[in-house]
Amino acid sequence: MNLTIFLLALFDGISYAALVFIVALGLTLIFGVMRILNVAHGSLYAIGAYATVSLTGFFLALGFAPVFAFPLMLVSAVLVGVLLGGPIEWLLLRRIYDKPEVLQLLVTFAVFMILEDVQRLVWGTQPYFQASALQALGNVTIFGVTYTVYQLILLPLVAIALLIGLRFFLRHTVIGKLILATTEDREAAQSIGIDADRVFLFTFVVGAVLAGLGGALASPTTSILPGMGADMIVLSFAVVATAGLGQIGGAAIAALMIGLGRSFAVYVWPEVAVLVPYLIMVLVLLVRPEGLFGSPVARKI
Amino acid sequence: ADKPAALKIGMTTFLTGPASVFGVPARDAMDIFVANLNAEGGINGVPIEVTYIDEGAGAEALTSEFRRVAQTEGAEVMLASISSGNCQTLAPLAEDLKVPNLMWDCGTQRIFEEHSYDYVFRPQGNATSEMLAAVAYLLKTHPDFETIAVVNQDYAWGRDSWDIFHTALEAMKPGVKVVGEFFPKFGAPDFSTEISRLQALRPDVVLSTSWGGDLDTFVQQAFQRGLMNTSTFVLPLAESSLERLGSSLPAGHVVGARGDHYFLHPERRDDPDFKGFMEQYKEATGDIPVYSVFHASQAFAALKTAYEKAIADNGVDWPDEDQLLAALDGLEFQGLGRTLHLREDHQGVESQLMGTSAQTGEYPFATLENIMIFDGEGLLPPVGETSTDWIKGLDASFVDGLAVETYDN
Amino acid sequence: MTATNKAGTAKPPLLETRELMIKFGGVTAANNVSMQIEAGRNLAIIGPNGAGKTTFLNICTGWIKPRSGKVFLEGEDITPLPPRKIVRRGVARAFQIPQLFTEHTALENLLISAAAREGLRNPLQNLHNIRQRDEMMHLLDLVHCTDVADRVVVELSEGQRKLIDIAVALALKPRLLLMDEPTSGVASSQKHEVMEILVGALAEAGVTSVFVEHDMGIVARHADEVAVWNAGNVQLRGTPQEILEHPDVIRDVIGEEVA
Amino acid sequence: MSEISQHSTPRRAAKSGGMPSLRALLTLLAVLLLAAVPFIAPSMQLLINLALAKGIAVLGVTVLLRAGQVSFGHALFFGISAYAGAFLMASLPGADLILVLVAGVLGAALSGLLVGLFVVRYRGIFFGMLNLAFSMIFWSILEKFYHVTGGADGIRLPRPTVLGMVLERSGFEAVIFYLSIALMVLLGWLTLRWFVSPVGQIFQSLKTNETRLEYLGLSPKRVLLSGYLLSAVLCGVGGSLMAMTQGVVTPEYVWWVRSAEMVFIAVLGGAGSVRGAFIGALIYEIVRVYASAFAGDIWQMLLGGFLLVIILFAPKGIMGIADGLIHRGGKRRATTAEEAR
Amino acid sequence: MLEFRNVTASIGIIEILRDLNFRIEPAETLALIGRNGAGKTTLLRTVMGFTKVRGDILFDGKPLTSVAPPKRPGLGIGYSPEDRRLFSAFTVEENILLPADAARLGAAETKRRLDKVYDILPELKEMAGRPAGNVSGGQGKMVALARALMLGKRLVMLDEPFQGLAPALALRYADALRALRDSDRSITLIITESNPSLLRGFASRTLVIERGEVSEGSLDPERKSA
Ligand SMILES: Nc1ncnc2c1ncn2[C@@H]1O[C@H](COP(=O)(O)OP(=O)(O)OP(=O)(O)O)[C@@H](O)[C@H]1O
Ligand SMILES: Nc1ncnc2c1ncn2[C@@H]1O[C@H](COP(=O)(O)OP(=O)(O)OP(=O)(O)O)[C@@H](O)[C@H]1O
Ligand SMILES: [Mg+2]
Ligand SMILES: [Mg+2]
Repeated sequence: MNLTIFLLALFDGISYAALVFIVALGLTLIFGVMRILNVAHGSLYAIGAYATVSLTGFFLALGFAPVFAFPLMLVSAVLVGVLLGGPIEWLLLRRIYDKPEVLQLLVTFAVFMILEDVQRLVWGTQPYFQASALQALGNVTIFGVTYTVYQLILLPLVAIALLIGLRFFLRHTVIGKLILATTEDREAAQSIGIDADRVFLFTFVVGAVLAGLGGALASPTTSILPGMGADMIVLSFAVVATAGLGQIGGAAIAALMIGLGRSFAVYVWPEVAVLVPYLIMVLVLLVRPEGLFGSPVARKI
Repeated sequence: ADKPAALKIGMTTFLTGPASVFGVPARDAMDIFVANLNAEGGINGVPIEVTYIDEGAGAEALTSEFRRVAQTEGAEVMLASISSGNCQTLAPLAEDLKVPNLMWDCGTQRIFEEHSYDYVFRPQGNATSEMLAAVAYLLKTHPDFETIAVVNQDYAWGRDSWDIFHTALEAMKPGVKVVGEFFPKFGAPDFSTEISRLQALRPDVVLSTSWGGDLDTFVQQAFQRGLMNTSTFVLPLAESSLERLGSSLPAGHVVGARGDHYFLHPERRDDPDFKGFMEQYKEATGDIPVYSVFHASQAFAALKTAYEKAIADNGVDWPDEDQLLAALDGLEFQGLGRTLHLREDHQGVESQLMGTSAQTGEYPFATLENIMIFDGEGLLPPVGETSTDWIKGLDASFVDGLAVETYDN
Repeated sequence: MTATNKAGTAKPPLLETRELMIKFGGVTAANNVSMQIEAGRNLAIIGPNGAGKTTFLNICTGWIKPRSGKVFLEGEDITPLPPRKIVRRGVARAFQIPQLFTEHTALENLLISAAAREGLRNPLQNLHNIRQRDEMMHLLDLVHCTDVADRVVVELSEGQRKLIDIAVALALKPRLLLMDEPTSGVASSQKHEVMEILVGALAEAGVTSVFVEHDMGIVARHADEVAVWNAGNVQLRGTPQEILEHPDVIRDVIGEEVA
Repeated sequence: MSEISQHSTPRRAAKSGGMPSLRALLTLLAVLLLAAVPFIAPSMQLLINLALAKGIAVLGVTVLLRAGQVSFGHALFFGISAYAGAFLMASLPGADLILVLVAGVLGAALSGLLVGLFVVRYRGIFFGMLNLAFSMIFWSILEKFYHVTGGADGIRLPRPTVLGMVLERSGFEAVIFYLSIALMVLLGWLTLRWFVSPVGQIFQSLKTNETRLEYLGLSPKRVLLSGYLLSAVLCGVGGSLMAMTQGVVTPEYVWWVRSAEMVFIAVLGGAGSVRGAFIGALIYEIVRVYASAFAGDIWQMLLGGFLLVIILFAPKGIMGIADGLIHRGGKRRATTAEEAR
Repeated sequence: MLEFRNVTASIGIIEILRDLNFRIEPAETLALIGRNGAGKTTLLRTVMGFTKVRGDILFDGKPLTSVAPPKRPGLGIGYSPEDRRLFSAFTVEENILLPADAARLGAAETKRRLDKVYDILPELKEMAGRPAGNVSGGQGKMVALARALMLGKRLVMLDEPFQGLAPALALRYADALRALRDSDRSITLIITESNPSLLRGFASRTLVIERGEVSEGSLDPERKSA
């Protein structure tokens, strides 16, 4: 394996990992705080992508410059978070927090099914592709390897910014602390004056925005079509479990392992490329049963 | 038999899931054909009613529904299906239920090579004829290539089509080196890694029999990364993505259509029926039709022609089942493309259209030039022989022996 | 005073620890603890909060492993064993924070305990029909919980749970019963009554007991012997009278009423 | 969702005023009604047969739910059993139905043991995801080794003989149908008995306190493994029946969506309820088939909406609703335990 | 300051407290006693808003039922639950500070109150930096008590605050609480306790809960059966 190939594999792995991380981040956040494995995350991801493509197409047709695609990504992500994430938490999940976790999971599964059809009704079955954001940034050449700026620089930057930002937010701000406290014990949090309902709503919306953002950022490099959410959700699940419950740093590393594992597998042993996420997960959990960064929760006795 | 109030037929198609890129256009087209025919009074005065069954709803729902429509709703003929896996399930079921079944869009060559059926017919070609046409076109237009790599979807079609293509290539041009075989998972959102690898390998030819979003993504990304300037792409199903790919499919790449299916079919485009349908379809859906629409037209034509033939042959008002089956045997019919006929093993003989992409500016997407239409007869193994055995026995002279018409565009 | 069996050889103490050490971060929770617990007695453990009393029970039952030192049960080294194996050797435990099957009823908690003790023979028998049912009802009676026998544990109050937790441990018919603050959370009106019956039952069944306790009234009345814990080690050991009047104990543990 | 299954406990049952006999009567009626389907609604026979096969598999998932564990990969055992049958038929054409069933169940049990030994160390999402991982690995193997497994198209499972007789489709379908009903009754009854047995109750106590389990001298992992094996076997039986009914096995049998569907059905029927598993499967299949038949391309949405309504308004599933109806007018015990079923 | 009017509180569908009527005046210290399972904890949880309530609860004359549960601590109500309920992801000190964070008290005020809490419970200072999940049973009770004192400017509700504390410590805390009450006449205390001796001479009133109903009582053993 020469340097060029190595670099190519490395870049592929990194750009893919960045995208996966951004999507998994929202899922980890929601799971970490609310203990809900949000299957609908996949749909929010897909809708974020669809919305971006539609908005970008619309504005470009009006004659806006292609760089305009970037703010539109943010807009789509926020729209997804507020218009979909908000009501899902507010109208559905809120009613069943005292019910077993599996019911909460299934509520999101049901929402996922509904949103899958909604996507098809709104956007049809034909794939969409909208790469103006990608083209707007052009290519870079590093050690003789040409790669798109968007994938090699922008995506990782966004991922790192989100990683640092969210960690800082949760650990060092008051709201972050209140969120963590609510995570641990909803009723105890209420009894010291934390509005757990608001915390959950806020968390879910942020998580949904991140899902939408993931879709928005993915849209220039993939075609947008029915079913794209289902694949992403399984992958993000694997990242969350590998990382350890609600571990944001862990999610970054898990995403990187999966991204690099996959891209190097294509060179070394293409047959297993599809299996990489699962193999990594099984191996990691074999060694660290609580996930990469998780710690065993000892019961107080 | 007595004339029914309506001729009920059932059609399985993907209304949900990724394959709905084919399934939904086919259903839309079917609705148009049926409406047109019923407006003319139907078949011998009997209007047609179609019940659609969603293949995307999973195997249990599909088989249950297939049975319900065939048995309880009393459908006289079934049209099933798109997915090869579903064909394998439904063909024996149709045989057991004794309901005539037209396999309207499934590609696997195995069906009639491994089993024989009384009730099952395929009004179209199969993977063998489709892949051989691609090989033949490639050899005719790029006789000097030395290396090839493949990027196919990781499921039966991706695997089988490469098997056929590869075997044929080995038989007809033994020196070609396969430098890479990639089977990214079905529905993969991203092909960066495979493309990086291809950039390092620099094959002369890149084959991909992918379709739908997978093909779109692959071509778009390959285009962005400049791969399409260094390798010739052979894309046997790209006709169904032309419109969506827009300017991302540059000139000079090989495009196929699973048959002679092309909205600017050089022999058919001036035909008033053809033109009329194109307009009707455009009006109804806003799109140009893709090959599944042509396949639907062929199945519909086979059905209509068979009924008419059975009625005429037997001088009855309405044929019974045996009369219908007899009419289907060796039937000749014409959908939107060229005339087809059914062989004695019930396999259809369908011409294959291949072309090279060109960006003419006439449409906001690539159209085809240097079009060749291969006659289907030469692309299928003789009745009773399996594709694999037959293709292994072919040699370089095969390509020259094919009947083919060539058109500039 | 070592019990001697017929052959005259010295019988090892029921439970013995040798130089147990454990630290959590900067906190030394067990500091060279060497203890011998003879069969047939009720030993009370008292001491300030955070002295390491619960930790001692945790180590003795294999829940946490000491950094150094060993635990012996009748001379057998049980330090490396997981709790379940120690339990099967006749050691049962009731907890400071009750450990119950919260979605089962109180009675079912006991029946499960009995079934675990008996081994699981007939896989198709109904749990409620096992032979030990009456015995379990009796145990519930012992801890004054007959009236909540059919209540699901999540619905019970803290005090009720503590009592049932003790009954569940008793259902295992242990030789050695370790209890962590058995009466904390039990209403004072019931405390003595419950302890009275419990201690009586233990004596009758020949069960050795060790209980951590903060209520000196209970200690004075029900313990044969008292060990005082401080900063991770046994500071004093003696009869209740000796200990409860000891000035250090009064200062550190019992306190003097200022009023 | 307290799974204490008081209703199946004779002593308590007696308390609730003769309800179990009504319950038993209704169950009997339902079984008889099912048995009559080939005569009164022959067009439903296949559908119901598929639902029954799935119901038996769902029962496996139900077992785990009782211990508070959700597996997103139990389709693995469903698929392994189906493929075991298909391979058996391929290597031994004309094998007997019983043999196919036994081979399938053995395959499921064996793989259940192997996977189980590994996954019982985990709980919650880790447990669920590891099961998913194993099922996806098996799925990939099915797709990759397509020369052996037939890839995405799967392999056919020709009709086995029945006690040496070669049957036509209709005869064979009748045999499979009544076999499915018999297995449903037998396995359902066994599972019910197991739930109320000491072993089953200990298994269910995993859900609430493993520390106490350990301090009763039991190994939580061993306890979980026993239930895991049972659930794998149940999924295996379901898979075998499904494969023989369909006549073909495809990798879709182990696809994660199918695992999710099983959990979905289990909760729909009433999480943890044995009868609920079957009722859920029946209703699920019927709703799905008719939604896809009559609402064309929005059947998923309808199904999702249906599930939402059930969870939000009847979180105890269809069995919860049924119980509510049975109990109406009957005596109520004033505890939430009753509610929680 | 706190008044119950015909209050019936239920959990799920079960009524735990029935038709309670009583009132507590400012600066009163109320001892709540009763057998296990009598409903003491439930009564406190009812004030915090964790049960379903029929009837009126008035706080300073205003209906408390219309205040959402998480808003209640902001009225100056501190609550120390029986089962501690510490946040193990935080240190001991962070646990004590969380209520102030939630109420957005501001740095100066937070500091002032924290100092006051440490005055009352000096043992906590040494443990301030330790993870709250690791402290012993009794230490946990201390942290919970401290947490309740952070916000409890008007009403402090302590559910068995001395449970599991060594007697020496419990005595000292009883003194400290007494001092707190004497120093600030606007604070009302409600304490449930199973050890009456600790409250004797300190509680100004005693309520006995029995089978979900309250009646006036006394901490003296002779008169308890009232
Ligand atoms: N979640 C619940 N569901 C149903 N009943 C409950 C629930 N929680 C408590 N109860 C019942 O309410 C009654 C009062 O309980 P509570 O915890 O208030 O008692 P308590 O007086 O605090 O007792 P203790 O001194 O033991 O703590 C008890 O009979 C208990 O069984
Ligand atoms: N898992 C742990 N991690 C860190 N520190 C611990 C752990 N368990 C106990 N400790 C510390 O060890 C010391 C002894 O704790 P232990 O629970 O044994 O005290 P105790 O004597 O039972 O006190 P109490 O009477 O309050 O229950 C305490 O300071 C406690 O904080
Ligand atoms: Mg302790
Ligand atoms: Mg209480």
